[in-house]
Amino acid sequence: MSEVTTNSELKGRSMQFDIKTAGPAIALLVLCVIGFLLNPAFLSEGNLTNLLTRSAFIGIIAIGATFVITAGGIDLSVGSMAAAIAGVMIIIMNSAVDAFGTGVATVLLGCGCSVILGFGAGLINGVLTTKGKIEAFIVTLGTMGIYRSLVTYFADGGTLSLNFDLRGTYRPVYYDSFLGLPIPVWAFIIVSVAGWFLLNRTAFGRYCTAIGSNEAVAKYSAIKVDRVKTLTYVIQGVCVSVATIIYVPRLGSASSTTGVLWELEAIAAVIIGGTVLKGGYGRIGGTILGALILTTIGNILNFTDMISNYLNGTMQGLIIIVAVMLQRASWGKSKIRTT
Amino acid sequence: MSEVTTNSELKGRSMQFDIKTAGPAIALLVLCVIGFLLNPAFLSEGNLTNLLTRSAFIGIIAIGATFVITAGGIDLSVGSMAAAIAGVMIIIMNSAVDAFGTGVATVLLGCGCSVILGFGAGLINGVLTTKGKIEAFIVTLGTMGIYRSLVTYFADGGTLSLNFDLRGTYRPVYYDSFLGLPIPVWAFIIVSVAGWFLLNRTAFGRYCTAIGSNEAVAKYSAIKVDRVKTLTYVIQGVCVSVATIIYVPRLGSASSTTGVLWELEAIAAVIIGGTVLKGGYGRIGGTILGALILTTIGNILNFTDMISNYLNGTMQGLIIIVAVMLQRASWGKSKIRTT
Amino acid sequence: MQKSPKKETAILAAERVSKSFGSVPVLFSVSFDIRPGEVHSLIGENGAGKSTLIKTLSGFHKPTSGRILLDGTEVKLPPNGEAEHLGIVLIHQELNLAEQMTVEENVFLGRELRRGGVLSRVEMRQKVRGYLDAVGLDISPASRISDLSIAEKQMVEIVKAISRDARVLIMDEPTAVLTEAETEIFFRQVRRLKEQGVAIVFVSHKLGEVKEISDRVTILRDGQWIATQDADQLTPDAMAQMMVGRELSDLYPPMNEVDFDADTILEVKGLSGKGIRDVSFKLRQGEILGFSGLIGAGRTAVFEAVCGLIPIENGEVFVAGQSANFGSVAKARDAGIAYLTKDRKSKGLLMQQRMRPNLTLFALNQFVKRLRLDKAAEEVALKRAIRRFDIRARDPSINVGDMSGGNQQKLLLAKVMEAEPRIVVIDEPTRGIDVGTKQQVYHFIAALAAEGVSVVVISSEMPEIIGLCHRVIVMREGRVMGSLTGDHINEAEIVRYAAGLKQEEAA
Amino acid sequence: QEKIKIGVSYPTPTHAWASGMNWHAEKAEERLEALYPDVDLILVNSPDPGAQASALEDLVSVHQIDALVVLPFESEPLTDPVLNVKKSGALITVVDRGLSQPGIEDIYVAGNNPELGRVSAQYMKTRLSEGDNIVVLRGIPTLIDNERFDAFMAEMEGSGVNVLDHKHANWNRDDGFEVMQDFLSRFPDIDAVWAQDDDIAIGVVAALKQAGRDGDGMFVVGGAGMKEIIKSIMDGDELIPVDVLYPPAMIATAMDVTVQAFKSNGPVAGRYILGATLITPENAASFYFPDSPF
Ligand SMILES: Nc1ncnc2c1ncn2[C@@H]1O[C@H](COP(=O)(O)OP(=O)(O)OP(=O)(O)O)[C@@H](O)[C@H]1O
Ligand SMILES: Nc1ncnc2c1ncn2[C@@H]1O[C@H](COP(=O)(O)OP(=O)(O)OP(=O)(O)O)[C@@H](O)[C@H]1O
Ligand SMILES: [Mg+2]
Ligand SMILES: [Mg+2]
Repeated sequence: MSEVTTNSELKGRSMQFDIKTAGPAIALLVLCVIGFLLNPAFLSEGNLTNLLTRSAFIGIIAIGATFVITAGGIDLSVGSMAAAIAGVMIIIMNSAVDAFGTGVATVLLGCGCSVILGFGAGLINGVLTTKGKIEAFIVTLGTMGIYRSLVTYFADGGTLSLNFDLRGTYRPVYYDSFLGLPIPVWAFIIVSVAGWFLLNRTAFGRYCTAIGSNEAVAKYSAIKVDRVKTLTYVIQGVCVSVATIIYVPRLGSASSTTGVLWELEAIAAVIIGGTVLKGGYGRIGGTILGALILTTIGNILNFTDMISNYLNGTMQGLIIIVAVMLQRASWGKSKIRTT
Repeated sequence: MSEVTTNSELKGRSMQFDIKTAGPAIALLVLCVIGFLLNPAFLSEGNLTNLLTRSAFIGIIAIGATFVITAGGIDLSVGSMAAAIAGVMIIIMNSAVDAFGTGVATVLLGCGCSVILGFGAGLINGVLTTKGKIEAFIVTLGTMGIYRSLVTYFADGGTLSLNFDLRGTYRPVYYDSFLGLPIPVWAFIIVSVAGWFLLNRTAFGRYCTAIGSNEAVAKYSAIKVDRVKTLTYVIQGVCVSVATIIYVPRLGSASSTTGVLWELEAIAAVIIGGTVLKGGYGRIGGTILGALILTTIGNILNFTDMISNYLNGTMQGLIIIVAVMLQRASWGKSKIRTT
Repeated sequence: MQKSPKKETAILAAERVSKSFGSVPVLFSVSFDIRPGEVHSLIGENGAGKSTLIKTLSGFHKPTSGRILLDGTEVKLPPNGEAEHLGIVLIHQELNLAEQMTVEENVFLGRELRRGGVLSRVEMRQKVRGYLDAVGLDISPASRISDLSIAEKQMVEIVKAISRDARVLIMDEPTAVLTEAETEIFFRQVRRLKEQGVAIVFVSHKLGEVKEISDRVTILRDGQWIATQDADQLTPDAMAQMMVGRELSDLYPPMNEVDFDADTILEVKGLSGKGIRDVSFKLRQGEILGFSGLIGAGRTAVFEAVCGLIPIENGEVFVAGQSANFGSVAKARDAGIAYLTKDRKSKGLLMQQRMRPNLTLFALNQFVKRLRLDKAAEEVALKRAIRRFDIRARDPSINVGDMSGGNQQKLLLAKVMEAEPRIVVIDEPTRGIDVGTKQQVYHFIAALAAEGVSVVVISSEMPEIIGLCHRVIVMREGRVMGSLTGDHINEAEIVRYAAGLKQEEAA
Repeated sequence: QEKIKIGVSYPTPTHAWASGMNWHAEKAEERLEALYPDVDLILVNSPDPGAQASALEDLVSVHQIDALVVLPFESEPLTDPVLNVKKSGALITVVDRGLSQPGIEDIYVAGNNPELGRVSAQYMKTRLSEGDNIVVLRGIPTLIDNERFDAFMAEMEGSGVNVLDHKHANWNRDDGFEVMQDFLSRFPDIDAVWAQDDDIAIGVVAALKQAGRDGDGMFVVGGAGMKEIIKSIMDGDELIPVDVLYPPAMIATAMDVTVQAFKSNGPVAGRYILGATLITPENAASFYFPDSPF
């Protein structure tokens, strides 16, 4: 008998899970239908590819943010961090041209530096939060300002541009495809799978959830809370650096306007996806959908001139709220308590 | 005996309380000393008055934010809300000139509308959060976009300007003084005292703290959780409208750049002041100091040309982090747990 | 007779351990030891220092002075539960589970099974299912903790503890919210572990259980070691006496009969909702009505529905003849009904706040004078409550979370009584309360009833129900199985109803 | 018959100058679409360079435009995206900010940023003498700001006028007000202010009036040609005696020229550089458009 009960309960669980996942998925589907109705070209291969490629930046960053938020933290610095990493990367690559030429070696050097910078920036956020015992909000608000102004400083107020020949070498990373999918989409897929695996299939993922759920419990379970929290910020940093690596070849430059408001977009993607802002419950799958939803909204608004351009923000805001509302409604009573 | 214990312990408490309050106060003091050393004109009466007057906007908004955050919420829409209210207020006053002339009546009408709008905007945020069961972060991120784009729409992308003669009538509200203090400073003082009283001396304040500490306990304690949470957003909205009422006469205009990033500044002021971002512990006094600290940092940076302009953001970020770090250190072990 | 602790046979021992929090001393030179294959119980009044002692023994607190010996050698235990690696496992008095995570995740938290860095989820789930079956808990390993009732959570804690390969298993009041049936299952597991040579420390205020399961018993009073004796030389009465330091008269007050024509003050008709099906009953003025049943029988749910905490799907509630399907707790409170939750940590008290705001939170509107909170009146109320309920906090300004469990419970009782209800529903009234105070609480309840207040007692402690209540309603799986009065209130009857062996014809 | 589709992409107006540009763009769209029924102009604005790149992609993939009029957010990041549009075969008109690679655009229409700085400095020199003090309020740190500022400083060099300090006021009235307040607290003697932009100038004037330091021949030079400023120049305001033109209507010029590329039988490709005229009370009337939002 117990067998039977357990089985049916497991089924109940997984069905419930499906409904939860369905929330953002349905929202995305509705958006796609609207897009198609507005303009059939929305579903053209070219547009879908553009859409996916564009989601890659925010998506990859948001996957990092899922870890931070699941563990009860927040990172406001990601947008500026991306700008600063892009800037430094460009400076390094440009100055490496003399030594290494304009070939793949220089690009790889740039990418390597990007990862190191992302790692370091994440580490700084993490250590200030855990060892410095300062609220993550304040730490990352501070580093947000710092990175933003550093990139302005490096660019002397203007724009840092990649050496023209290097751009040719690097360009395919954004613009080329592999097996029919653009490379940024592959990067997004790989980061997603890795993130999903890390959050759902490793002890580390469970520790993130436990810390976000109840830090005292996590501590009493002999989890190294500070280390795990710091690591979430490091993961976030590395995600930012990966996003930057595929961002730089797109525009070949960085300036103080690079990545403005990405932090809010990333956090919004995470929460639209169903992760709880106060921590303790994270969903990578939802985050991916969240990123797609946000990009699709922007895409659809470019598709129609029915609405005054000035009201784009209004539409965006309304759609986000409605999408989340629909989604929460379908969770019904089994919704996660955030207290 | 129990009498004695209680008394001596109360003393211990209040001393501890002093240390907590001291954190932001010391940070502010240090900043002032730095300002004076950089340029003695920093302590001139004119500059101090400017500084206080300038803090009034962020300060008044941050007092509202203290309620929202203490009750476990967050409001990202305040900056855009201020811009939208300012815009609508100007439109209303301009069009009321025909009917009511350019006298005090029209200004009062504008102020009345401002309060109604603030109230309504707060109510919308509150109801969507509580009844709509959407995370406050998403709701207010959505309304932030909506209000911002509405003001752009009303201003047609440009600037809404107050009727020239009305500006003359309204001007004193920003520029005049009463008993030696500019009117915005008086507004700040009044809102502060009212906020302090409400948070520390009324049942409502207690309810906010209880909800932020543990929503389930609050519910089981017969607190109307949804109503109290909604009210915190309404208070926030009214604070924004008061800030707007003293903002408009300053330059007599509103545009889509009005109030950009005020939300982050307000939240930063609240947290620098010692309020806990996850709720359950709020300090109006700290918030006031937090607002003063933020304004002082900006002011000091305008007082020196030692640092490249481009690095203002870096200095700002560093100072905020260091200020909070110092403050947390002096809390020592008696720090509030946020788990 | 007192045995001197034999160090050579003890796995873990405390030697002359003292502990102070700041300047407040809590333990005074206490010695305590645990041997393999024995159950050593630790008893004492609320605030005596039991929890503090065992936290010191498992590394969560550092002793201020004295030594901890592991296998006869002095050790400094690592903090934060890392002593688990040494085989010392502690179940905290306050539930220590991550609410948003599943049972399986919680049971293995911090020591997940993995293969090549990947979680072996299937294996873990199977193991957890095995443990759950062993303790007879019918929930899925994939259930979220937040969806469980508090008793189920306690069972999960127990599962978590027995799943660890402990040499020393220390349990702080694991049975406080368990019914006798569940306690029996739990004891079976304890005996099994004991046979495997695990050393077990058991803290409880249920002295009957202590007598049943223990080999040795140590008694603490006011942070001082009083005695360590073999359990078979002690009776519950003797234990109580040593704990309290005086002779205890009758635990239960004499029962006043309810006026037979007393008014019906609360009537519930055909109530249905989540976890409750067609529940009807009446409560008269001045009556003490007991609710009995197994874990998850729906007793709590009935009164949460009555008080507006969970939605009513069907049925009606009448208070003093008036229809009263309350939509909110505030309305219920204003109508004179107060509900005292058994989940004091997550629903009862604000753990990060001090006593005063907690005490007055439920009835805060009574402390408002001309829009302001009357702090002086609050202070008076606190003094009164401390006296009335004998709340002992050595440092009255500490956060409630740092008070001893029993004293938290007393504060919670005081909090609910501040509203001066006409009907008070007490869920597990003596959860974690020592015998001495229990007696006070029982007399308090009887006195309330004598004043004409109607009291509903939901309890898992059968003697409490039998000794205190005028009438008992037994529930099972969300239904009322029957109602017992007078001489019919006895253990055998209650168990028959609770187990579903007997059901009253629906009236 | 297939319509001629022309995409017009520019940054979302977030300050008055840009809103003026937006106004002129919309006016031009109305006018041109009425004039040529077979021309469809599609106006898109974007809040940041990334979004603008996305918008360009969408114009190609969805609307299949025949020509693009683009005012790039920034030159560098948009060079590649515009190049991609060019590769789709569209005619490219670049407005105001040049791309970082030559030869992509067919038509170039722009104001003259260095000239704006230079003209402002020349005027300053006519009013000030050696030993006089000025302060500078700059815009948002960008290439444009640098070009204006560098040209200004180069022109001022050797004049003996002291530039006390320069801070970014982000082309924003509030920042202009606060930065000027602090300059006034800091420097007891300021003879003139270069605000570079009319929005900043408005904030500066408010601060001067508040501090009561708006007399004694003190003056402020802004830039762009906001209608309120031009009005006050016409009225002979002492505080803002002149303005330097940087016309938002250049987008309309660009749209006209682009449409002509399809309609005219004369050649239109080439570079159109508009002057940075000094607006004085004498010529102000010809730059005054009371209906424009700017
Ligand atoms: N972290 C702490 N800070 C300050 N005082 C504390 C702390 N922890 C416990 N105490 C105090 O130590 C005393 C003993 O508490 P302890 O929890 O050990 O009692 P107990 O015997 O377990 O009681 P109960 O049966 O009620 O659980 C109490 O007065 C309590 O207030
Ligand atoms: N059959 C059921 N289906 C769904 N939910 C149920 C069911 N039975 C109980 N519950 C829920 O599980 C919880 C446990 O029920 P409740 O707390 O009322 O039982 P109890 O008799 O008080 O037992 P316990 O002592 O275990 O708390 C309640 O929140 C109730 O809503
Ligand atoms: Mg205890
Ligand atoms: Mg058109």
